[in-house]
Amino acid sequence: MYDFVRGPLFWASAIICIAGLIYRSVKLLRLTQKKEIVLCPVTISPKDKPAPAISAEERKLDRIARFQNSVIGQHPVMVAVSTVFHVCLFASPLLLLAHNVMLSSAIGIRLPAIPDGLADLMTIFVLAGAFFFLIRRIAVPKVAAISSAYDYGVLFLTLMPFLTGFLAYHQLFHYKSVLTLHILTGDILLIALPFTKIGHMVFFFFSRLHIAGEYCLGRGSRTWNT
Amino acid sequence: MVIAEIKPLEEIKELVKGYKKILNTGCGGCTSVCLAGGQKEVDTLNTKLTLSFQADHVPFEIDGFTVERQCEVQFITEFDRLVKSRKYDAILSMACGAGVQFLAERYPETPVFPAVNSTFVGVNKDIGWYEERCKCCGDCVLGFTGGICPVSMCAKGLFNGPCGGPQGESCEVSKDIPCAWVAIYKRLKGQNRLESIRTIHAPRQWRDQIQGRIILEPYKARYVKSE
Amino acid sequence: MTECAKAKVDSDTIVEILDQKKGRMRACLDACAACSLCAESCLLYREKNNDPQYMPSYKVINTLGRLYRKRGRVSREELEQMQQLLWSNCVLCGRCYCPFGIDIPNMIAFARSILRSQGIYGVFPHTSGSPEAECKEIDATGN
Amino acid sequence: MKSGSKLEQILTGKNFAVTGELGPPRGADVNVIKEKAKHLRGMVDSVNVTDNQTAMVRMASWAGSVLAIQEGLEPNYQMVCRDRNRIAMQSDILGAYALGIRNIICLSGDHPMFGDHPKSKRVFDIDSIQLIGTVRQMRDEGKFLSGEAIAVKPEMFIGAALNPFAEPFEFRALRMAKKIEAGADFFQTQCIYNMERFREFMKQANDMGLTEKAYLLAGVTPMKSLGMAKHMKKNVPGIDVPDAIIKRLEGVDKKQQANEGIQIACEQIEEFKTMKGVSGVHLMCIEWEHRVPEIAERAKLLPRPQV
Repeated sequence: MYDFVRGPLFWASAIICIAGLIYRSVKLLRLTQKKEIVLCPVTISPKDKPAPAISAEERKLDRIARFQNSVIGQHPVMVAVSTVFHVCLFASPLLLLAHNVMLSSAIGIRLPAIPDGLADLMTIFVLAGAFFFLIRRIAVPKVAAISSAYDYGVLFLTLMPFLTGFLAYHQLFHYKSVLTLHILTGDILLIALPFTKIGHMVFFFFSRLHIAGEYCLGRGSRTWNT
Repeated sequence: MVIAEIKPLEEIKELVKGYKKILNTGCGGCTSVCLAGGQKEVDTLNTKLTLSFQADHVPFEIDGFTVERQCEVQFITEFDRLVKSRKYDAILSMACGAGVQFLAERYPETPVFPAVNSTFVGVNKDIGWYEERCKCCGDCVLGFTGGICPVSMCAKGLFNGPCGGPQGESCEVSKDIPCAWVAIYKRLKGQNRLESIRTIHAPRQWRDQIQGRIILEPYKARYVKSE
Repeated sequence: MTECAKAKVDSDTIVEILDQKKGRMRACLDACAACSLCAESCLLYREKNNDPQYMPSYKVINTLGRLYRKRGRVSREELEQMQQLLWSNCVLCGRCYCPFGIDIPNMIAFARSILRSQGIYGVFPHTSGSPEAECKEIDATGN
Repeated sequence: MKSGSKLEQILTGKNFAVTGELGPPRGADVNVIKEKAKHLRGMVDSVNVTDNQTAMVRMASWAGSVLAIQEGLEPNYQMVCRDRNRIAMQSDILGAYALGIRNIICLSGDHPMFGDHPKSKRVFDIDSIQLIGTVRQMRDEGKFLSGEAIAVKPEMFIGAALNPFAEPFEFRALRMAKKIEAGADFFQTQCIYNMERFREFMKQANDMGLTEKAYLLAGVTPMKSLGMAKHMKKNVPGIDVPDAIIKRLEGVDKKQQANEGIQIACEQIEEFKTMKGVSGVHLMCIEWEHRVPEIAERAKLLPRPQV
């Protein structure tokens, strides 16, 4: 079992994951098209006085007001927790020394590794974040109103490899079983990544950066086909 | 929809100067859609005003509340409870001129100030780009002008254009504005309907000279005073 | 509209319309993490005392989301519940915020068009919903 | 006779008419008009008195017209639609007639944006074609636009403007037809430099029979200098200056440019005299009134017929 989840299943799920993410990205690209940004003069009349320059003070006020009323200003805890959660979610498995040693021996490439202590801390952050999300789902009415079993399932799916990884690292319970479970749940997460709502990772970068709209963070150079 | 533009902060400050407790009202209709007076703009403006008066060491308190539309009684009554309980010195409205006046009419004892300039009836060309298309003149001529409005698109509002001024296909006032009548001519020619501008269109009976009022036919019995 | 026609739901037409924008709408629905950060951007959510039924994601998940999930096989009653969410609970001001950039207003508009295909129209306080009903009401006032 | 004005008599008498231009001053100084009139008297049959040209505030055109009469000139009272509504316009027409004005030219007017009050509210209650129709209705039917009767009808000879060089070219003759249908008796064209296009336009107008229904005076503005030619080509709306004119001015010494400009104008006038459908010329010598006698002389337009 251990060898299977570590060997063939891992490679299969890794390939499925990467292929799935590429598939999602291509699909989004094909669902959208390049948007031609038409340039137009700001003032129509040559005799229109140019708008009075906005003072540095007002610009500053504007920045503060925008910030305070943005999602960061309005939900600082939520934004902070999810940022840390997402960073750790990616960084800890990718940069974990043990993972990289295995990767290196298998295909000869490796990413820079971080100290185990830091990875452990990151894992704790992920678990804490997941716990925060769970409590939020249960206790905050607006979140509870839109939470389905699927949402809990995905949260569980995301959490499991980290929980088992944490247990394995600290050698709690039966090491080999926990490790097998860790790899198995990791493989399942990899497979699930492109095909569940975790795929929002692709959508986020695509939509917020490229699709024109009020909240677009990039140039907004694309638009949906219809 | 009605396109509006938020007034400069200094002007709004000047309007509400001296009033200590203010309600800023947003509109979920047109001004929301054109990013001028929706809930987000209410929040942002309130923050700016608060910080700005704070810096001036002027006591100032402002609440924000946004309703569906300020041009309908059933929605502006939403403000009643707030206005009654909080006893505001003044009200700011981020709706178009119609909404501002409707609020002022509902709360005649409270000064109501506009926070946006209603500019025109237009279209959403692209995100953050609006263009005028209608002057609400009350007597639509689009039928004979190929769907291009000479009242709002021609700088002179001519009914028997084009004048002698077009520079190429641009209006005489700016090369950045297409001549409406050149466009009308081209469209009608393409539709084989040039006849409709070969005839003289008589001076029109302007309907936008006094306050407009429309009562739909089925409702006439309900509202119209019998002579 | 007769009672008989009213009781029927034409699922084939719903599916046909759903398929027209399937790629885009599914991508958007799938991307929703149900995080609820869209809530406060809705003026109605705040106006109605933070009632979750006014939250943009709630409105989409329970209308368009449900239509896709059930592949158009919904009952008349369900459509009427959606009518509430899509018209009474949304003014389509187009200002919903989504951290993932999901275009919620577009999805609401699309869901509205699906309901219209089933003869379900906007609900206005002074009418019972459909233009036919409005006509009837006007007739009833003696015009 | 519709109004019996000198211009009308000359045109109906099949004489080649010459009109000039007299812009009222940006001030109340009568001497400016007297000075300009001195050069124009006897050289032209009537003068256009412009109505706040290029949307710059100037002395009222009816007042300028009356001053022109006092100086022995017949005015073509210009009226634009930009600044007055139909009430003011009809009232001014009555006033102008009462003061002895017999020719009126109905124009849209330059947009306020070009003038010294770019943000003033534009009126354009009625447009130029509707104004032509209004004057015709007042004269022929003795009725105001409202349909109510006028006690003494203002009998005006009605003029209109014509720009054969503006887009859409194919529509320009049709627009002339519309103005004739509305009641235009004579036309003055925009300054002509592109003779080829003008010939083309005249052919169209002749073929449509328009020149039999109204008189057409060809607009001529002699170039004062190469700079003026370049400026007009680049900046003045609705004016078509072909490169050939620029080249010809470039070809002569700077001091000779004015002379060359007048030469070009004279050649044009010679052609207009024989061109089918052209009944005269409209000389627009903007702020160059003192050269009008010379131009009239060299173009063999003198002496003017007495009526």
